[in-house]
Amino acid sequence: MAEALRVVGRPVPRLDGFEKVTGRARYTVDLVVPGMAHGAILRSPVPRARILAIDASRAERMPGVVAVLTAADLRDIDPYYGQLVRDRPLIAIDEVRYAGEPVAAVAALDPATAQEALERIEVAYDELPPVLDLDAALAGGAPRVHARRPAGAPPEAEGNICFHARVARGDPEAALAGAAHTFEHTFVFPMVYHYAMEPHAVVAAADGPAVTVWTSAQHPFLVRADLARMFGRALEQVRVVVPYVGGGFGSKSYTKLEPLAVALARKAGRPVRVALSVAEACLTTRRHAARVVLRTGVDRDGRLVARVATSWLDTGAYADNGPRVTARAARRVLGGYRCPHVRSDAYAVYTNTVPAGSFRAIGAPQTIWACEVQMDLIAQALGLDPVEFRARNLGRRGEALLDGERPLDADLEAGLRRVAAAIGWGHPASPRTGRGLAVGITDAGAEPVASAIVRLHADGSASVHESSTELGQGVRTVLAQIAAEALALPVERVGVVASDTAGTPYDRSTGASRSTTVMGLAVQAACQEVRAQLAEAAAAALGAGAASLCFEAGRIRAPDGREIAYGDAVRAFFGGPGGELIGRGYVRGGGRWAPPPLFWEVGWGGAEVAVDDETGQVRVARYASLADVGIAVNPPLAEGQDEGAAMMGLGHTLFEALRYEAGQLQNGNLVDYRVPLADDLPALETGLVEDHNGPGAHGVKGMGEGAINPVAPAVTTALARACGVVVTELPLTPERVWRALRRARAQQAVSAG
Amino acid sequence: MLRPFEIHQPESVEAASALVGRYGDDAAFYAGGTELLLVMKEGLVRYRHLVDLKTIPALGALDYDAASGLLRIGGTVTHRALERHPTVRERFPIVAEVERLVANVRVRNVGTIGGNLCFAEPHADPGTLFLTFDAEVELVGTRGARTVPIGAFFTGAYETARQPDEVLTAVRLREGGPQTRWAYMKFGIHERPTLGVAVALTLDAERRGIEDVRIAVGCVGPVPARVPAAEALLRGAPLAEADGPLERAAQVAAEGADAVDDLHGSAEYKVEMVKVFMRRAFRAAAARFQ
Amino acid sequence: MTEDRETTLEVVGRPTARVDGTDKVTGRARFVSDVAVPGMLETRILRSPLPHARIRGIDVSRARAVPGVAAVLTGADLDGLDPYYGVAYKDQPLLAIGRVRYEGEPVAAVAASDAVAAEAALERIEVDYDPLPAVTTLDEALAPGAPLVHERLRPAGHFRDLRALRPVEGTNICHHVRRTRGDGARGLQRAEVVVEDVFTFPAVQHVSLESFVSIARWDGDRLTVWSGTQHPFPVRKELSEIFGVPAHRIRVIAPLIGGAFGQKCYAKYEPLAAALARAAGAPVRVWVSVTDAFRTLTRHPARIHMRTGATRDGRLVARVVRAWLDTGAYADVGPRVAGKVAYLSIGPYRWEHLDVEAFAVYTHRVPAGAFRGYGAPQAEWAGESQLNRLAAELGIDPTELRLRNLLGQGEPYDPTDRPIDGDLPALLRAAARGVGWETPPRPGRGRGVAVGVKDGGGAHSVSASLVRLHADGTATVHVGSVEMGQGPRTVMAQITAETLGLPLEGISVQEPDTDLVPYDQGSSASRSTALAGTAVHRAALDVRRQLLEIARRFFEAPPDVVTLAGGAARAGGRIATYAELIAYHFGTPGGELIGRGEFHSGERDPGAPGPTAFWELGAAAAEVEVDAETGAVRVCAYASATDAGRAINPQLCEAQDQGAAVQGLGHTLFEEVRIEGGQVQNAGLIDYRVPLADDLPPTFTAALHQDGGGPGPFGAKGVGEIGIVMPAPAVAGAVAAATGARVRDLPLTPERVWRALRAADGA
Amino acid sequence: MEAQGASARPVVEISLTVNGRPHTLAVEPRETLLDLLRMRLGLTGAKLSCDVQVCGACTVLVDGLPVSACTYLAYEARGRQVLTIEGLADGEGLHPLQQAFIDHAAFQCGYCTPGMILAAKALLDEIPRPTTDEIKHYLRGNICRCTGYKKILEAVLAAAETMASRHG
Repeated sequence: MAEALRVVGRPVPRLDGFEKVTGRARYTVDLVVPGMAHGAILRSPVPRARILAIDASRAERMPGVVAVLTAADLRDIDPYYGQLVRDRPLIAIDEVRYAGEPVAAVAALDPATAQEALERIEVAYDELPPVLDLDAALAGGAPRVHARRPAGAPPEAEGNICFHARVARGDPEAALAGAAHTFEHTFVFPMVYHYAMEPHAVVAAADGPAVTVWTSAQHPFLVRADLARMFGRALEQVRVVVPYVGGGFGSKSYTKLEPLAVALARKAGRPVRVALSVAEACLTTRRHAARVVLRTGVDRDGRLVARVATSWLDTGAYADNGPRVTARAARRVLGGYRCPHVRSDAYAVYTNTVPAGSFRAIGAPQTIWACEVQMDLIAQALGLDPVEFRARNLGRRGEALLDGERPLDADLEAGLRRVAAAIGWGHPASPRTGRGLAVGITDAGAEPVASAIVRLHADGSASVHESSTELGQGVRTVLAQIAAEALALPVERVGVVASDTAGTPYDRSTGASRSTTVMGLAVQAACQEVRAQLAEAAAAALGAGAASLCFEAGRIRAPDGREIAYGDAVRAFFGGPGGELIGRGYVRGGGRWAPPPLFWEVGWGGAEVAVDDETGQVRVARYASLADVGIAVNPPLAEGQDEGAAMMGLGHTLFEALRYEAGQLQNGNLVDYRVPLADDLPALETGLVEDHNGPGAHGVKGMGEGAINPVAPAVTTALARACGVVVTELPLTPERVWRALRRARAQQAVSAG
Repeated sequence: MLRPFEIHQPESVEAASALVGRYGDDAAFYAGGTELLLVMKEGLVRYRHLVDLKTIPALGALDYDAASGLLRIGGTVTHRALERHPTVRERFPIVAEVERLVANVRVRNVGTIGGNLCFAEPHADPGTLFLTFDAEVELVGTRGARTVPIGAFFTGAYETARQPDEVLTAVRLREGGPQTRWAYMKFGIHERPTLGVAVALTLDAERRGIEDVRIAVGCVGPVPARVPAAEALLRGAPLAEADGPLERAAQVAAEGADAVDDLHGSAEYKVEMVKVFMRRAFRAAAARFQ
Repeated sequence: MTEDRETTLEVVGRPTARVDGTDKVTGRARFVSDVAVPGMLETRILRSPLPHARIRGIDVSRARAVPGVAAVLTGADLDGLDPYYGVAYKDQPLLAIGRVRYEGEPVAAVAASDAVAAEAALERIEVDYDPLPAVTTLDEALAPGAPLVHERLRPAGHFRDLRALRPVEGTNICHHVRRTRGDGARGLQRAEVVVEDVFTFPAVQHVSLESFVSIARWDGDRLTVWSGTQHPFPVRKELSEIFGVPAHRIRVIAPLIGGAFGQKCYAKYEPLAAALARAAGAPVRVWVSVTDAFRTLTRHPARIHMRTGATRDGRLVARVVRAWLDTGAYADVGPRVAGKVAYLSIGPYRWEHLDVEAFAVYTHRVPAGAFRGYGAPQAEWAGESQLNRLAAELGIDPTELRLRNLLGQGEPYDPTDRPIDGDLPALLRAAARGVGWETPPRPGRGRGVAVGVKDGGGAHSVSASLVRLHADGTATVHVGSVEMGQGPRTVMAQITAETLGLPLEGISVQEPDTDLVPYDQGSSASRSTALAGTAVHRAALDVRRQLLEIARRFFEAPPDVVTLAGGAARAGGRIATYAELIAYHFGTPGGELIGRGEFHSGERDPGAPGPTAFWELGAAAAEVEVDAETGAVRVCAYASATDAGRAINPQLCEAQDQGAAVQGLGHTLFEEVRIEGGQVQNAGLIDYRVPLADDLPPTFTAALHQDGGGPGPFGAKGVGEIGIVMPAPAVAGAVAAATGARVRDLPLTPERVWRALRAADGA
Repeated sequence: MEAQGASARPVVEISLTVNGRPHTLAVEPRETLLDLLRMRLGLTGAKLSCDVQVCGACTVLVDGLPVSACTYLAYEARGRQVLTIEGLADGEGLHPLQQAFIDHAAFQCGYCTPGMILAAKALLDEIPRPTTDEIKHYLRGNICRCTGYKKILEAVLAAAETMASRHG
């Protein structure tokens, strides 16, 4: 049923717009707390070593130094944290596991003193042989990154395997043996860095039983839970405030810098600000590098019959969100395709490198890239059009691809054909150019637990209290729209209060494209509770039945035409100048949310690329992106999410890779780590599929991650069509493409000779 | 994080030179600071005294002498000033063109030509271009003034012929004649270029034969350098039949390139790219005669 | 309230340590003056040197040129906003517009990078005044043909009780109230004994050690204000109306406050701070010195003409009162103070005939406004003093005289209002016992008593609260009560702990912040514990209901077998912690239960008519020694008794009462803001004397009476104001008993007492 | 000129104008303009990100020219006019670029936005009607990690149009 929507679906200007264009928007890095000292972190220069001794006495004696924190200060707390596996100490204890790991921290009256004090801390290391990549980590007799089993480690963890996920169905080995055609390919995906422009920053105060942190965190309530557990506090004693966040993309998921900042503030006895540099943020978290081996069997009709996938994800020195990323990867490598016999194993592997965690569409870009490039290779080998080959195998709407999974809620084939048309698929391309397509689905949404409070004030304006983090995705604007729609108020009369565990109620997290959908429902429910009270208040004031009232633009009308403004109704109810109506909304698991995932986030992409044969340089001339969003609550914001995701995808497709040598990160800075720039922008077209198929308010689905997935495979396959060479390792740097071209030419020469 | 230092504001080159002479290793000249401050922030170098050269008015001059065709660029002239200066744009268009592509507009607004040359960061553009002008660098120190050909100025990565107390007061370029065209090509995907190739091509009066050619290659190795052997292969060749010599010259240039493996790519790749871009730059210069 | 119930209380009624205690003894407590907002500018205010003048012009050009100055604001720069504020009349401009109406009125304000620059700029502002005749006393203001302080009045329409404002056209009277019962004049005629006095009450100042602090920051069209205000939500409303910004875009935060006592009721410097911040394009802080607080607000000085008639045997018959309250240049809550004086000057006694009229009068003096118990100290200074005199005239012990006439529990104070809800005779007896009333005083000493009554809770009251039970079974209370020392955070935590069966340590109370706590009318009129506390109690009960429902599902047990205590639910020998129940309910170890509670006056049942939510009742007795040669009065013993209904935290209730009593000794013995010719003579603590440690009477007791008769949670009522009412009449009565000298003007300075002694001797 | 501060660190007294307001301050030579703006003047619009002059988040205009305040000594601003994002709007009236960024949803997290807008202002001051390629070239020095740039280009083009039409 099509609802008559007044606010949802409109290009409402962002609520944070004025502040953000005038420089008044405050981020954690902008905060000043009275009495605040400045923190600095001493980091390990080596990838693996035993810490023999730390002498901080010279630093402690420096004028202006307030505190020096080392592992010796952690004896009365639980210093370890981590999602699932609690393996990461807030500061290295006895051993360092990657170059850049915090070893000590200083709080001083000014940043320069803190920095200088670091140089006066002497650490004696006994270097140990590190394991620096997947091969080294998986080799027999490899040193173990974690010699002792960390708390929460799953039973299958062994050696450097931190986590193992498996998805299985049918008898894939037998099916492969019986398949008409079998294919095996290996794909390699690099370590990439989020480069959220605001590096991690925390201001922590812990000079009494109460702990307050202002932090650039995506998940304030999960941070709160970790801090409470680690420092032995009750949840009510821990306050996590999240100002505007200067980009997240997963880099600020879960707990990062907060425990260190709290420990330092506790030692210092005063608030401490710890704001990382970009170079340090590079040493804090990254995306999992991956190696994916795919064996796929196809029958005579070009239908997938079996797939055996093995994915290794380099999770670095600590698990962080690696287990969840790995579980996601195990599923995503299967793509949106129907396949009767599958087995997918994914392993998170410890190495002595920067820990890897969440990054936009966790586990998906790595595996969807592998899956989709292989689909093209198979089509090519079978002489089939890649669109037709995919269409033959894509799951249909309503079809569950795996047992116990939510049936597909989108028309994958229709979207594929739409992006194909958008980039002129089937029409001749210019010389040295080629086109490619890809489709990716991800199981989005994380755990559906959220709550919201909505307050209708005595002047008829309303505030929404909820704890989604405004990372730039526009969540406050979108939730204000949902609230305005539900309350029948102009959106200008609705404000959204910034996340603060002290005043905004529980939300599990901001990630996995969940906020619009899950929190949107909580907000809508809270509005309905307000509206019911408002109806009663107005009914009493107007002397009409509550059910007969009509709500519009902040006024309530009785059947006889008499009206009352919301504010007047509120004041009449309380009989005074003030008062407010309060509504609550909860979302919890079960019910509509089963079976998982909450919804399917689907993204399609089509690319046209040109390649310079001599240099190997790839230029993406056109890119068409399409996302399945249910309904775009705010179309320009939805497009903006897609454009941003697509361009970010171009980064890991063309340039981005963290480079290690001898255990040292070589390019942890913006001079040497290249992200997409303004002049990399192709002719970019984004489309939104809106068929109200989502579980959220008005049929909305989450979005913002799906568009990153198809970029690499679409560009890679376009490149293949432009020059005949398939590159199975990212990024597609000029040199890598040039080498592939040279290899291809050499093979041609051999075969020609 | 910059460590504490003092800043000195001399009013003459002599005073500046004397200050650095006095403080020795504790002092450095400070011009644009765009490179210096970065390495100071990282703690890679530490100076307790910075001697500001921009307080010396003479160093900011940009003079063109029409009679001699000589452009004298003061050491503290910014990239942006060069990019936008009407005389430079008219008489030395290649300089403005190259400057436009240096880093980003903010760096160009602050960074100086003297600072750029003296810092001798290998992945820089102006030095490579100036090699094809046979530019000369004026140095003034406590022991007097001297002029160094730019070819002798760069001695290694971050190393030059300048003595610690010597101020680069100016770089001098001579205008090309009506028969000379320049092209500069840079390549790479990172903030700093992977490679830069400059070509100055002088044709004979009929514009049929290559009277002279000067080619410089930068970024791939520690210092930008001319490739005389390659130039020699081209010199005197008819333009219409330059493909063969160009190919050989590119090969020679590539063989002579002192390329290193780094984040920008392997030496092998860079050597190949020297060939590609020498060809392209030469053709671009030639195309400018049309 | 039965004994049984009492013994089952775990947290309520216990002298729990203050939840802000550790912070306050370690210096960690963050007061509003400790708030620093990045980029915050400092401000200085140029004040009028004249009590009444026309502003011909202001030249700020030299001030604007001072380096570091970001904004210079005058009344001429307030375009685009409604620059007047006020809770009764919108009569007070942020900065004088065209006219100044009292010495000390803000005329211009400067925001600059630091205070030095702001001061320098202030000195460079030139104001051209055209002095006008001023009315600086009640007599001048009430004289026929007196210059009018305000020609036109605009009612604020804010509160219901202030909607019916009754100014007297063409005079300086901005409001008057008359209440009658029977026939006052005839009642007096019929009385066997009539006493007549004129009492005066001085202007006194609150002297909060932390003076007014307001910080304002604009983020686009959103305004955040940190202020030491007792009324975050009414301030929000005022700002909303001044700046034309809806409520949801205004955030008012009230950190810990270093003393308020009514001074920080309603908007004070918040509008000016916000206007300066807007003009400067940067956050600003207005931090007024303690000295300039004297040029901001005082208690209403009053003159009360009172006649009381009684029978010879001590039965009160009639009282006729005419009271004039000097509300200064701006009304503030003056009309309401006049109403209180009219209502309370009769005292809690049985009368046949009453005729009471009170006037709020504008003068060209510092505005007078709210101050602890406002109206009651003035009214009852007169009423109780007159009873003491009457007792002397009749030769009846003043305690006995009162006992013969006091209203008993359940008797109506006024036929339309809530009946008296406490045992006044018991309070009076307790107070008298406290100074050894039953035995005669030592020679040279005298004793006096007084009874106090005050309608508590505010005329129309609204409070809302949210209680959030977190996933680990700890809770946060959201309520707008402001912590200015009286202890609401502790009390609200106790109410919640009691209701939810949680230890007090597991509960925190959110700082008042209009973004983070729901609506609360404000922390005044002793309303927080009883009324905001009711909202908190209901919110906690709402959580409790949800917990019981989840527990019922969890245990698959009928609801009546589930009990909640000690952070866990129990049913039939099974136990589940709240944390387990929440995890069970949400399907993950996260989530929270949110409880909602509200209180508003309109909900009260028709059986309890009238606006009074509860009666604040007290009595006190004093014993004094007077130095006949100097007139110096020494209070040797002071005993106070207060009805707390149910003391949620007895220690805090006692502390409230003691603090009020000592504060009352201030206006009794020393305090008076002296204004001569419109000029404040003694602004600042060198010349204005407040009670000091050695002023504490050697015998000093405060007794709490608890019979659970309050409307608040567990039978609580508000306390904290009534204690300030009794010192003046009790001490003055004691002075008269000791010396025979009756003083009708406060404070009882040595000179004044000396003069009275001389007059008594002469008489 | 040079003095020893209380901390025994060298300081230099400078006068500069920030957003039209004169200031005289003693600065350490090591202080960057970004430190001065953010820590001394509380102007936090300019942001620290890459700290190596690549990202442009700290862009401010000095005498009309964009510089990276993170690597520009406060000392260098002596005697100069500094414009930060806080000084761009005329009171409550937004600059056309600011309005265009709102209208075109040309930002998400907003961290690059102050620098991006000031860079765009410098561009439009220099080239009032730039082509898309000129915008791309000029803004190559300002990274946005959220939007993918497309809406930023649209906003700058739209602002150029508005400004041109205003100036007739």
